[in-house]
Amino acid sequence: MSDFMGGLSKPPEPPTRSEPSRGVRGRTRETRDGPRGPESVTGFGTGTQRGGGSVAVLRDGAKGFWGETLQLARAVGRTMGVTFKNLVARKPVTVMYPDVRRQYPDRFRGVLALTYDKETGEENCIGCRLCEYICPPQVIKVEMLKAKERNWAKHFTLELYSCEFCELCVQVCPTDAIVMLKTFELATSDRRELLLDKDRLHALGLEHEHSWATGTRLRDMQAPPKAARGEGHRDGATRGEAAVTAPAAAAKPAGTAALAGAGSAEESATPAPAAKADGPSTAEAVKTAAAPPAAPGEVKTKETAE
Amino acid sequence: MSLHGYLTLGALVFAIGLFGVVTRRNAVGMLLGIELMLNAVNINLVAFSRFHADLGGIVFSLFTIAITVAEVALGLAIVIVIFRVRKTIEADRLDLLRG
Amino acid sequence: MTVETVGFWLVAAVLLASSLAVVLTKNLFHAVLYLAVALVATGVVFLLLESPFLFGVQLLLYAGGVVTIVVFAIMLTERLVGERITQTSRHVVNGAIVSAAVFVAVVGFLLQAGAPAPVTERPDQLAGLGRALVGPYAVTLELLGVLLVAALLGAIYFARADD
Amino acid sequence: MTLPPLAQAAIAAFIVLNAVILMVAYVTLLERKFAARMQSRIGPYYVGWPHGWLQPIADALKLMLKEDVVPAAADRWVYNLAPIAFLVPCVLIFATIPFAPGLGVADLNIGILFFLAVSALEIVGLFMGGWGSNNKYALISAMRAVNQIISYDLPFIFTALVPVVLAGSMQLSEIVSAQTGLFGWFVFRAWGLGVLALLAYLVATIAAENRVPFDILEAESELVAGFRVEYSGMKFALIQLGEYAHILGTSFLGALLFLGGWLGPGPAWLGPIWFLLKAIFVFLLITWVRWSFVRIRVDQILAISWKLLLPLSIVLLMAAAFAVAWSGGARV
Repeated sequence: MSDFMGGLSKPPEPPTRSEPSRGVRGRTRETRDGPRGPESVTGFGTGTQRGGGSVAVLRDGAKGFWGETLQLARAVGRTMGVTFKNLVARKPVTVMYPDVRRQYPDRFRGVLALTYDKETGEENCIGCRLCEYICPPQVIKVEMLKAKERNWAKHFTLELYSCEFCELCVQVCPTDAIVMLKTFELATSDRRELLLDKDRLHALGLEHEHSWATGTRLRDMQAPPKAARGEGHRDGATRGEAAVTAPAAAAKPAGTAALAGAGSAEESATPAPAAKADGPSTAEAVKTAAAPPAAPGEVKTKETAE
Repeated sequence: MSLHGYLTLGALVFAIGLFGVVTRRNAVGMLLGIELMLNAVNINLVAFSRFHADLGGIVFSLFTIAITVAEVALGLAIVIVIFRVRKTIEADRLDLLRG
Repeated sequence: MTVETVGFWLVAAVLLASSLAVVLTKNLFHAVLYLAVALVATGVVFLLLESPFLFGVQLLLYAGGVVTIVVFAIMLTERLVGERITQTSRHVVNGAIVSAAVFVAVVGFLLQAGAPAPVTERPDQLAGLGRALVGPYAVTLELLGVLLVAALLGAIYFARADD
Repeated sequence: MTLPPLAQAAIAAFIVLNAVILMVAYVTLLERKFAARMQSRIGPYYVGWPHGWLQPIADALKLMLKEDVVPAAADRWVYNLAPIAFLVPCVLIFATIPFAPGLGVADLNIGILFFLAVSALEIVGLFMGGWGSNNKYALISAMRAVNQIISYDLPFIFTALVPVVLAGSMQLSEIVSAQTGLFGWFVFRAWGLGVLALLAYLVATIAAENRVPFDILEAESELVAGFRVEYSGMKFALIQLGEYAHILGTSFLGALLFLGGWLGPGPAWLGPIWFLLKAIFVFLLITWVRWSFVRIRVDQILAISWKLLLPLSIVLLMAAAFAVAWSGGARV
């Protein structure tokens, strides 16, 4: 009953202690041995046929002691051939990091930063708190400073040590104020240095190259066809506090409002399309909310059908 | 060093091993004592072999060592079985045959 | 004082101290470690007795083998982590009396016997051992093989998982 | 002026010890470079130009300067002694290796038995460390180590005895001198027995040294670092040193037993260099295996030992003995 090399080709047996009793185990063994036929005589079964749910890791066809030994030898040769090829034939791909820097991809999602307006030199952030609402790990805290022309962020803190770099804050930002940078170098020996305030975020933005993504670009990319906008807008504006607290957002292109609505819709868990998405990511939910107007109707018919 | 020195050393180690076997409560501890005793015997055998220029003593201690290893393997297997059944290897508590 | 004499006293001291520690120490694991020291010291005694081959065998089988198996058994039978394994002794006085009596008896015999004259000629030990094992002791060697197989089977039988 | 033999031996031992430690340090660099190239990397580069040749020195310095942490619940004596108990046998195995005719600490007539016996003692230091740390991972690691050593010592010993049978001597220098002549190395001799024996020796070596794919006892993903998980600073360095010394020692032994030791073309003084090259070849073979495979399961490791390697090595040993007996003491 022993499998050669502990049955390289099968998962480990379940612990014997869980077997109900000796008698039952004996019987099951017999029935298992039954259909195996002459192989069990050798004592070196392949193990692929044993039990119901065994998975053949190695390919079938290795029969008996010599078959498995041959297969093992072949596998060993192949494995070592791969590494040998690497050793002699391939050049190292190492980039000597601190001296030479790798070209980061355009959509690299690195450290977050706040931006200034390029023309006027003003801060872009209007303190709308959309990023604070959408942030899954809730690391952003914003306080709004009301003013005449436009609003400002009084405080803006970002706890980078808990950030999961999901880019959602960038996606919802109506003024493209928060962006991601093509850098990850923020290593520090003090956790408090990762609590980024407004000044530091702005400084970072000046210091490093920005990544491709901004709120406008991302939303343009995901924008629904034109006809869908009205529906999405109304849906978002009537429901959810985000739309209420973001008048600036409502003034922006309609896609923004739809996004804000989607965020709140998910929170309130109403039978809106967004709530149906059981959340692999919030971005997914956002997309669903901004879907063509046919979507809500579909859901409704579905519900009535049920 | 004379033969007597080695023999006395062997006797001392043997006595210490005996003390261990008699006084230990733990089955493994007893086995350790037995090991010491067998070692003492080996010292004696090799000493005799050396001082009589006869290889028989060395051959015998070779056999002793081999047998000891077998004995230890078997003894510890028994200890493990006892532990499985009785959940203890204290010799005093193994009184199943006391009636 | 020759090198051999100095070596003997040193090794004897180490051997006796570690043997005593084996039987007296409370911690079972420490006892095994002391046993390892005692076994290596015994090996050195073999070296002093000009049997380097036996020294090798002693290290290989005893210190490498027996100690390992014992440690394995301890690990299997004791709850180790977070707990000190202690073992107590019983009848310490009686045991001391018995072993002292045995020692005195043995030494009594020794005192009566005269010391043999040390031999000077030394045959080639390795070749001699090889010839002895397949010559006069061939049957014993075969019997030993049978015994080892039996012991192996017994150990497997005892220690198998009960299914 | 001639020194007394004891002093001579002491000086030789001192030289060999330092050479071993230096070699071990640079063997780690070699392995890191080799492994890096296998994975399309560069390996150590910055410390010392060119190609980071000062890296081992830097590592040693770093380990020496590091804080030495002792766990509060550790069994202090056992914990502190374990690295020494581990290191001593690993370095002691070099005592019996002759690096050229007459160049070595002691060319014992039981050389190989001494080697095997002393390297078997390594396990004592290992489970001392595992037990003394009072740590679950270390303890499990020590148990696995004991398991594995029991399984793999036997095939290791049996395969190492094949050249002994072929050469008819346990003295390492005699074994080498039995391999003279064209294709005289034991790998090429005895109708393929030698190759099989070398392969079995390599597998048993890898397993006995707990290297990948047999490294269940330090399996990083399950046991963090195995029995040395609680060690830091100098003690950790000693354990590492011992481990690599052991690997190097078995590489030297393999080169000596199967690849003809210092034999090779050229004048006699090239001997030690040939020997070193062969040993490094064996070491690189082991390293190659290490960086090619994944860890295998405990039961598979035990099965490979008991069901394949042990029977194979016993059959090899018996076949070698038959071959020698058949030829009536002539060269096989």
